[in-house]
Amino acid sequence: MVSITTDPIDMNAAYRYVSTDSAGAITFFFGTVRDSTNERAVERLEYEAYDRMALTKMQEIAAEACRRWDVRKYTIIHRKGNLAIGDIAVLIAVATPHRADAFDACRYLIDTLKQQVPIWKKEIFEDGQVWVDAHP
Amino acid sequence: MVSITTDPIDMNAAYRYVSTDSAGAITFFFGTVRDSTNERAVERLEYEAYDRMALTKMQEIAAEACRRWDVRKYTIIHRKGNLAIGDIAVLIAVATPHRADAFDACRYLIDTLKQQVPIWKKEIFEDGQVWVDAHP
Amino acid sequence: MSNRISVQLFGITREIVGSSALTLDLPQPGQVGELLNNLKEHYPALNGLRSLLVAVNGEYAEADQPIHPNDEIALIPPVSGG
Amino acid sequence: MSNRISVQLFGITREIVGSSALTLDLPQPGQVGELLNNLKEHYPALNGLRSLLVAVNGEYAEADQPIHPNDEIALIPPVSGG
Repeated sequence: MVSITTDPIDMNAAYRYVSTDSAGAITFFFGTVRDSTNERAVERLEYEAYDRMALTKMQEIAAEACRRWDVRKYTIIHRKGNLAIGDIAVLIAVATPHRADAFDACRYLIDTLKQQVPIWKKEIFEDGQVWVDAHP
Repeated sequence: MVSITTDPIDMNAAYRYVSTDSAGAITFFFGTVRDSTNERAVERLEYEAYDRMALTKMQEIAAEACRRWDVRKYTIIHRKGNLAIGDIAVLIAVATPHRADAFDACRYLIDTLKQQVPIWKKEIFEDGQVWVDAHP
Repeated sequence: MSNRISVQLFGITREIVGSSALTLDLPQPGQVGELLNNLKEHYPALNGLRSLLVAVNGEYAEADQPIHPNDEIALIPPVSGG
Repeated sequence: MSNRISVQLFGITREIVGSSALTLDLPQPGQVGELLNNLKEHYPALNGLRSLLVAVNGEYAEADQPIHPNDEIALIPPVSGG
């Protein structure tokens, strides 16, 4: 299950969704809004998504993870809109019978999401704003 | 923070404990009770701990993880007593500024816990019981 | 004969162009590369990006991919989700 | 002269011995290796374990480590937490 939402991400709902009797391992990765970038204080973040394509890409990378590892259940939830320090921007949850697969699949999903999924974030500082990674 | 408890593990309390403004990544590893081992149906598990030494060892491996990676907050919570299918036996949570450290530290903690921490589990099947990994 | 296409814009490309979508005429049959050249000419700030891709109907497209009327076109500046 | 020590037992060692603790006399100064030999002689099923360690005061101990009165001693069969 993949989704993009403007609401706060509910980790309890994600856990209920991925937990399954055949799983012995569940990994969660939370991407959260950090208070600084390169020692510059961040005030908040704005996330923007090309929803249609982002959902398609998230489903593609999830399907690839299911081919590579024994994933029984997964969810990828990405938030968009204005986020404050400490907010959860993304939650990836993976349930597998054994733990190596849960770690490998979860890490693959977040690494590949960051490379391929059309979602953008802007860091807002006290004295300016920067679209992250936009420039060389 | 490390603990051993007979109560159900509270993931929300763990999240509140590890979340911190300097963290951009939080990983959770849940070890859960799987419904089968080598295709044999498991009815439930019993966990037993040498509490004093288990807590000391958990603190030692956590201290080692903090030396190796930039861990800002962590918690290791292990449950003991009778656990049913789907119950959470262990939750490890790690908060770091960047995600590679969160994955590496979390995986180190669960791998090392399983090697060094004096906690034992017995699988109860319909027709017998086995202390896991006790025999060659 | 030309092909009027609409391009969706996100993130920094939306700010460079000053709009979340723009319409332009592309010689038919147009290709993704021509579209990119056309846009970079009109909006030179696009050349300063680390990368700039085009998605056609929700999939990343190569420069020689043709663009048809009614295709859903989007500019994809460097992504930074997560 | 002997040294009366108490040994805590967990998991399968508790079931083999039939008790969560046992007391035995060890020649003084006793060592971890002597304790293990003594226990394996009295409870031969302990020889069937994949490993059997001794913890002294909450730390894994080598065979030549001395055992003192009032040390907290525990048998550690193969662990399986998580």
